[in-house]
Amino acid sequence: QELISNVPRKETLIVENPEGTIKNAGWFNIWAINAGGQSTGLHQLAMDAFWYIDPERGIDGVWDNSLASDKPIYNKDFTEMTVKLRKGIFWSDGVEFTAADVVYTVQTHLDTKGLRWSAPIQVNVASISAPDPYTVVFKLKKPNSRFHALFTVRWNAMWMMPKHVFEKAGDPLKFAFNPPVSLGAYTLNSFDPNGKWFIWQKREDWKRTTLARFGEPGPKYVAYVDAGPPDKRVIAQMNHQLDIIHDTSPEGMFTMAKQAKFSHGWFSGFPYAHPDPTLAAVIFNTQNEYLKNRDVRWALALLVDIKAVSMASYRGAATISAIGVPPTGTHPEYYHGPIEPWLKTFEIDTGKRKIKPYDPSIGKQVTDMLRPTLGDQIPTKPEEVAKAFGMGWWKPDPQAATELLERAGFKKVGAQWMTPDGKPFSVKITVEGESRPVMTRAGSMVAQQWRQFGIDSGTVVAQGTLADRRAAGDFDAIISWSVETWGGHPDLSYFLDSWHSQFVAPPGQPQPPRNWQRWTNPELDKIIEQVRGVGFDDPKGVELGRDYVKLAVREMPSIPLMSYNVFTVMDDTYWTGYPNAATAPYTDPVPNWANTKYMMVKLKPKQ
Amino acid sequence: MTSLLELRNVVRTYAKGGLFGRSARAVDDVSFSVGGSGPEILAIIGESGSGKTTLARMILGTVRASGGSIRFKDMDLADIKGRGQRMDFMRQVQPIFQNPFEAFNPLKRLDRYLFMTARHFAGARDDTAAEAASDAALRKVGLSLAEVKGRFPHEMSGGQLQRVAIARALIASPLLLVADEPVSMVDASLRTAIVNLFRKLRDEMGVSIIYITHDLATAYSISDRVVIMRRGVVVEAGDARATLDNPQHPYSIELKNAVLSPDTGP
Amino acid sequence: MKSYAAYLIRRFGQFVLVVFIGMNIAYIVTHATPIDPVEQSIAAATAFGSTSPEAIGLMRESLRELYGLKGTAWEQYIGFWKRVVTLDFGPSLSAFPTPVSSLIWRALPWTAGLLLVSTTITWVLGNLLGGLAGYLRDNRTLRVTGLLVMGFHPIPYYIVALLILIVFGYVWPVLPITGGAQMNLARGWNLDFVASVVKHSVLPVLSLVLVGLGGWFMGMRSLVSNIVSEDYVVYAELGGVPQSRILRSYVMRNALVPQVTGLAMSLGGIFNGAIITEQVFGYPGIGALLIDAVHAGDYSLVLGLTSVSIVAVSLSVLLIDMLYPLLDPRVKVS
Amino acid sequence: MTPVVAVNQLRAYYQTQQFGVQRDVRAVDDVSLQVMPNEIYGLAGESSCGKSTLIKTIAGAIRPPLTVQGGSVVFNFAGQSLDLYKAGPQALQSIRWKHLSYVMQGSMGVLNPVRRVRHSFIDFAFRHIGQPMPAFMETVTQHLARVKLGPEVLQAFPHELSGGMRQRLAIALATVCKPELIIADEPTTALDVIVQKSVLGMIREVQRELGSSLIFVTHDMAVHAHLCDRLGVMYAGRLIEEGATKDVFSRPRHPYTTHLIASLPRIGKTASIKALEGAPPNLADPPKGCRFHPRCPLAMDVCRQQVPAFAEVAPGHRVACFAVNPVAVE
Amino acid sequence: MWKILRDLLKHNRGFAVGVFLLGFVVVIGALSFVSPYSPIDSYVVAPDMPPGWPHVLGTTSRGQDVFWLLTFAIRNTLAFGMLVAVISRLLSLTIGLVAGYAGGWVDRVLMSVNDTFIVIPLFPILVLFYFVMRDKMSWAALAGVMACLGWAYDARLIRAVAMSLRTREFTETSIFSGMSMPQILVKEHLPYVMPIVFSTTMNNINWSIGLEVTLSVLGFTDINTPTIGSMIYWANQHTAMVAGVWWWIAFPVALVVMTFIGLFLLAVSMNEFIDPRSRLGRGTP
Ligand SMILES: Nc1ncnc2c1ncn2[C@@H]1O[C@H](COP(=O)(O)OP(=O)(O)OP(=O)(O)O)[C@@H](O)[C@H]1O
Ligand SMILES: Nc1ncnc2c1ncn2[C@@H]1O[C@H](COP(=O)(O)OP(=O)(O)OP(=O)(O)O)[C@@H](O)[C@H]1O
Ligand SMILES: [Mg+2]
Ligand SMILES: [Mg+2]
Repeated sequence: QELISNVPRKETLIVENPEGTIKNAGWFNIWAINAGGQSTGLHQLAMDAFWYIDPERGIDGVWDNSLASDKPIYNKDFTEMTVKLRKGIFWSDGVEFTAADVVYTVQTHLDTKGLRWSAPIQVNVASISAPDPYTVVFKLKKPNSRFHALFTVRWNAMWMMPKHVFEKAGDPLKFAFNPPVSLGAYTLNSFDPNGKWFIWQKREDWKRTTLARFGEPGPKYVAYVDAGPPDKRVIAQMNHQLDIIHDTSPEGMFTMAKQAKFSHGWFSGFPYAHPDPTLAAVIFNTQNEYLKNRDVRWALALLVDIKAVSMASYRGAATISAIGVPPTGTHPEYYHGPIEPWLKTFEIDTGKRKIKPYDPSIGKQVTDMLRPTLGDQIPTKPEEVAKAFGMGWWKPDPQAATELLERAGFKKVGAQWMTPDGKPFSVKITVEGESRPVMTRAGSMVAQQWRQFGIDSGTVVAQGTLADRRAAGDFDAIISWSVETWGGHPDLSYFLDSWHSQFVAPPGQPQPPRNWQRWTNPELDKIIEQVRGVGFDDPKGVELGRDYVKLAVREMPSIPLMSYNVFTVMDDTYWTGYPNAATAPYTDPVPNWANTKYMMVKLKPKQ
Repeated sequence: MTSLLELRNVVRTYAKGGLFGRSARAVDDVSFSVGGSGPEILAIIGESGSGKTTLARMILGTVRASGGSIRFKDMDLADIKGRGQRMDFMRQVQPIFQNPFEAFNPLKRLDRYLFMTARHFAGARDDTAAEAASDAALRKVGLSLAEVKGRFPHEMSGGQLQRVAIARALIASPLLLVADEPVSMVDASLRTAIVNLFRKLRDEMGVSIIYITHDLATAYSISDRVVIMRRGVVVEAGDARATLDNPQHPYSIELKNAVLSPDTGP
Repeated sequence: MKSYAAYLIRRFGQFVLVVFIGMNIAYIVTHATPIDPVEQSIAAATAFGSTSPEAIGLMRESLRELYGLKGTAWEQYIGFWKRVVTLDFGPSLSAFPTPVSSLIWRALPWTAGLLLVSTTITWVLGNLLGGLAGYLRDNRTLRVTGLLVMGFHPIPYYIVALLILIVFGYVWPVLPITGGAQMNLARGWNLDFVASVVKHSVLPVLSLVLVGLGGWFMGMRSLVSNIVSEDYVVYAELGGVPQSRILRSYVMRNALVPQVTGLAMSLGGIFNGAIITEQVFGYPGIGALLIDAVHAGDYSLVLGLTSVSIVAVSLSVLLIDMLYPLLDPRVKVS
Repeated sequence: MTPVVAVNQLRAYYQTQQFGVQRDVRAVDDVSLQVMPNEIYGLAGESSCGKSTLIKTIAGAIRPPLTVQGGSVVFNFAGQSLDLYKAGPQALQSIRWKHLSYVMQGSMGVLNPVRRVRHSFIDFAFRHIGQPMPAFMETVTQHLARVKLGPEVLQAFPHELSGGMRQRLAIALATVCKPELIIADEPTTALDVIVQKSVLGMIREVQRELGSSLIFVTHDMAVHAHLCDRLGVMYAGRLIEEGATKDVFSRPRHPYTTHLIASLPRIGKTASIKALEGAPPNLADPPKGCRFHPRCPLAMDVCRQQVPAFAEVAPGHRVACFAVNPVAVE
Repeated sequence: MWKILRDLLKHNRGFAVGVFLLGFVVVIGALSFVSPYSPIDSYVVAPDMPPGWPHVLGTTSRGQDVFWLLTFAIRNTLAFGMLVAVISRLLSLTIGLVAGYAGGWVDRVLMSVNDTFIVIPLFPILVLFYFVMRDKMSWAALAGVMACLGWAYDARLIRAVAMSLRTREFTETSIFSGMSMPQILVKEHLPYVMPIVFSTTMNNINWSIGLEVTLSVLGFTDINTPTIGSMIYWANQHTAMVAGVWWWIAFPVALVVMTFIGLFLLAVSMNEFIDPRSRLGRGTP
């Protein structure tokens, strides 16, 4: 019996939806917050936005003008943004997409509270107008050189609403949008009312969508399914019932690499995983009495043996980073490489002496450690090592850590470090548990290293409550990512803007996302304010970004560990042409990204 | 001298369920007294379900009377409050139950009950005292501690058990024994022994006994007075010999006629 | 008959009381959680995006209003009961504005079907085997069966489920290992769909039965070994009543009385869902809904699920109490 | 004439083993007796002398810890003889209820509590009567009428019936197949005198009507006097006297029987009756010689050493006492 | 007491096997006190080694020695099960016996509470407790919560027995022997409910271990404390089943099964000891 009824397996791509079961499956109104699923194919296959920035190289460069025919056009002081629209793009019900849809979308968000993008639109937009059917003009309330980011897909962005559908629907908050009218190359075929699967079908008129510029999408059908617990995902793919596993454990990946000859990851060999443009880090709560002190933070950083963390979390398949930028996409070219000379000379004063903590060879050391068991799979060329495993990191230096802690007034009594006021020094690391297994493992290892040094440490599993606790600052340290970037584009404002001290909440109050370290620094504020004044593509932005990196190194508000590596596993049995690091880095394979749509045109059925 | 025990218009109703509280009278307006002129044996005779057990339980204070009063030594049983008073009452009034197999916990050794009674009611302070008291009481019923100690109820026959039960009650040296069909599970020779025992208890130890039975013959032989019940009501009462020799009420007559005599052949 | 009516009224009063207390406990506990559904929504909505902190403040404000979390605790409590008496649990917070009740009704048939079938099979089989094993103590086959049943019982359910999945899904892939029915099959009372549902339920049911059997088995066996020494059983044996009849009508029939109560309770427990089964076999149902609701801080949904469960269990206990006099003629209603 | 049942030198002990320590309770020790067709044989004796045990052994109701140590029980049903402890379970199964039925002591609890009385009759008797169901039910109903029970009791649950009714039901159940031998263990003890009288009358009537034999156990001598043709008296696991009921009552020979008869209470008798001194022996460790000797007013030296033979001292009258018949068991 | 144990050991095969199994498990648990490794540290040995020497039961993918980890895990799990069982037994015994003996309004009040607990769905409440208590949800706290949720059904069973015991004549005998209510409940009625207590204890331990594993698998327990559940949790995190690291799961599971069977055999043979009627049945051919 076929896996899917009435749909030939050969014409179908089966993809894991990491959201699992969608409890409200019949809800496709993506503009209402959290009402239904998103990675069900809805935002990958049915939605479209002005622009896409690819976390990898892109099919035709990193920047893609999707619904817009050109890049955003700002006026001089960044208070007005004009967008030119592509012509000949149609909704799946045959209505043409025009500026009216854009105006409707933005106006609805302006008029309605509680839609997903209502708040940012209301904060920024004074008015919107369409001088002609293919042009829209946004008037902003205040200067914003990054306003287009709202419409630029990194993982998602503000999607366009079909005016002709929503107009008639009444309250946009209560409208299910079922079946969805699609602007992408696929349209909904069927879905499970219990939210286990969604099947999309290639539009007859796929040529009238933005994707047609790159050719015809390969799969006639795309199914997004709930793939179950990790073991089961592996089994499902070994049975060729799941073409793309969103993420599996490192061990699952290794098993697949060993046993399933049709399965492969982003790298063809070790470390397999795709590094997301997301920086996993030990984020300190800098409002914590003891962690306020930079010396203490640095001491804790110098106790971390990144090799052990890499082994514990990813079994060595991690791409490490010493600085506050993920080592992925184009970032090594813009940041890691250029900054390394500075890192090599960077010194910290322990109070007794000055040390140079950076060790440029750590990436290589990781490969040396892995080579005895993994042999040829492990690259030897320095560029390849850097790309896959990262460059240098901070050398563990317990002696320096001791000196730093002592300078901060801490004392070691017996085997236990005491705070200046005589209490045992305790730093617990909050982790997310099963939802982020790899991060949980990294946290356990860091905690173990601190514990072995005499600090009362351990992990606190906050599965389900992590969002609350992270926002409320209810932690000493937390494994998370307050640094996320475009990946393909060097601009850092994606996360950096929200690190401005104006947004830091007082202790106990919920903190807006990103600056979970609650770190304030006048120098940082100055950098951020400068970034706001320069254009998106202005090379000055990169300069300022490097300033931020150096500042963050000196201050160590969070200990950067590595990129968030995702073990996306792809099965070649039915389809070929998946993106990969070596020959086809055209996009990120991780299938919950909206960018997955680019994969569709590259996928070809296997004969 | 006032009576040891005095029942006046005692009623006990049991709810038969139902929305409007229909109830049945298990004991209906019963009055009599015990021990008005020194220790005596009062026999209560009646068919099954005539309320004898209910009456006994009321006298023992384990079931409350729905109406009327029961006074023991001028104290209304309804006024007994607290463990102290209750213990004091129990020391003076002890029960002997119908079914010897049921009278002891089958999972426990028999001597436990003897020792507990000795400790609580006979002032035994240590094991030796308790054993001595138990042995003395057992000997009164023709047993000895050696035979009982360490044995479980199922290792004994009904007659043995019943004698143990009586011995246990005797340890407390009560003034009043309430014996609910104590010999119905016991063989003839033992029956005689127990009945003789009752007589002895009355005559030598000054114990009054309420003797509930179907057995008119033993009632005749030992009791001083008799109460005949039927469906909760006393149908006839009076001096034992006189009443049983010459019953007046039709039911009493029927009862007497039903008694099998060993002298009439098949 | 009158006494039975009085009993019913009293019993029903108790049912109402129990449900009331139970739902209050559930209300208090759900509302004591530190999870804030608004923060959860914001976190989910901004997890991969970049939203300016100012905008977040605005978002928080409007969500609070939208979810109706504005009133005092007392007002919210009163509001809860007002809705409950109209059998409405309000909109789900994590799937706003879909009503909690429609989420529950969508998942319930699956869980209920799966658990009804597996509980029934487990109960029947467990009692049968347990009864036989208790009655025929020296039978070899039964001893071995008992050992097997008892051996499976303590293995953590997750492991059993996963083993079954590996065996029948990978090593010897004969049965579907995921979902409630074949994907994309039209739902309805047609042979294809029903067959597919049955086929998909085999492994989940098997796992539930394997693990659950031991409990009933043990219970029944010990009940039976007590009953065999009752007078009426001994007497029937002396009376030459055939063994099969004794086993059926004397031993099992008497032992069933308490087992039926157990069955009622476990049937009521259906509304708790089978969380791990659903997780391992990707079976749609209440359990996954519950876990998801808890993670999302959706206390409307959690409360809805908990309330349904409380009512269901109380109701089945009530029912069994009402039917008990039929089952055991000795039971007096008063 | 062949006896319906012949018990020969039967020995049955309760063997208890508690963690390795074994104890034998010799509840039936060397008992021989015979019951003739159409005869009511009464078994008397004080409590715990082993009456029930003997009855169980005859009925084949052996369960641990009770074990049969020796002797035989031979039935003669419809010209066929069957040795209870040599026959296989199959053979036993086939005689039960058809030829041999048993009323247990405490027979109030013998009916399945969760099923209607009707079913018990079907389970026990339907096979043997060999009639189609409606006719069978008719037979049962008629039989119930003999014990003065209406057909409605068939539809009742046991707990809905009074003690007397249940006792009568038990008797009806035991007699419905018209067995040659009915064994009844204290079937009237729990009843009040009025009911007891009617039940006894009924038992007698039914027995006469069916022509069955009956072994009837009770410690109530008055009941024996009313019912039995022949009487056996047991003491401490042994039969000590046996004879026609009238003979035993009018001329008891064994000192124990003598005492028993003399001590029976009677209405109109007020004089204090002397009870037997001493206690019944412990059957786990019975006295040597004659088991009655510690309490016997006539005890002699030989009584302490040797066991008296159970021998005929007059036609149909057997006694085991040296004072009556100085022969010992070799 | 010792003599009884010795006799039970000598004469009751089930008891002996049960004692042996449990003894084995307890010894394994006791070995945790001499473990060369800390159970919360990872990467102390080479990962993924199959059973052999020197790592008898192999090593985990986290670089822990399975044997030594298991010693801690079984110790904590056993302690957990016992704690739940003991607390919940105390609750159910007290409430069941008192309600059954006292009757009247005491009974009604207690049983209303009891019914409520029976009817409250366990799992949602447990999960919610986890969220309320968050990192204060140590295994001891979890045990407390589970004990509070696990007594009600058994209390009902016990009450039913206690109610019938109340009407037995021997209860009356006890009263008239001067025993107080606690004495009667403990000395007279308790032995009757002991078989129930024993069998439910076994069920309860099994139930709590099972639930602990379930919660662990879902990540709702303190995964830093090594228990059988958290071992399976971590194994699961490392897809040990499909990665072929079977020893990480098989040995903990085997130990749970042994514990369970040991408890079962003990419960059965203790039953026989408590009930002298069935004891008498022993030893006859
Ligand atoms: N707890 C009770 N609840 C309801 N009715 C009861 C209760 N106890 C006794 N009765 C009823 O009260 C009546 C008298 O019963 P009681 O036990 O006192 O009779 P009895 O004379 O002792 O009978 P027996 O000779 O059988 O012992 C009976 O009809 C009985 O059904
Ligand atoms: N299950 C048993 N285990 C050990 N001893 C027993 C058992 N049953 C009975 N006995 C003992 O066997 C002896 C005979 O008991 P049996 O029941 O035959 O007496 P009985 O004559 O029927 O007495 P009753 O008139 O009281 O019924 C008694 O001493 C008794 O203690
Ligand atoms: Mg009575
Ligand atoms: Mg007997």
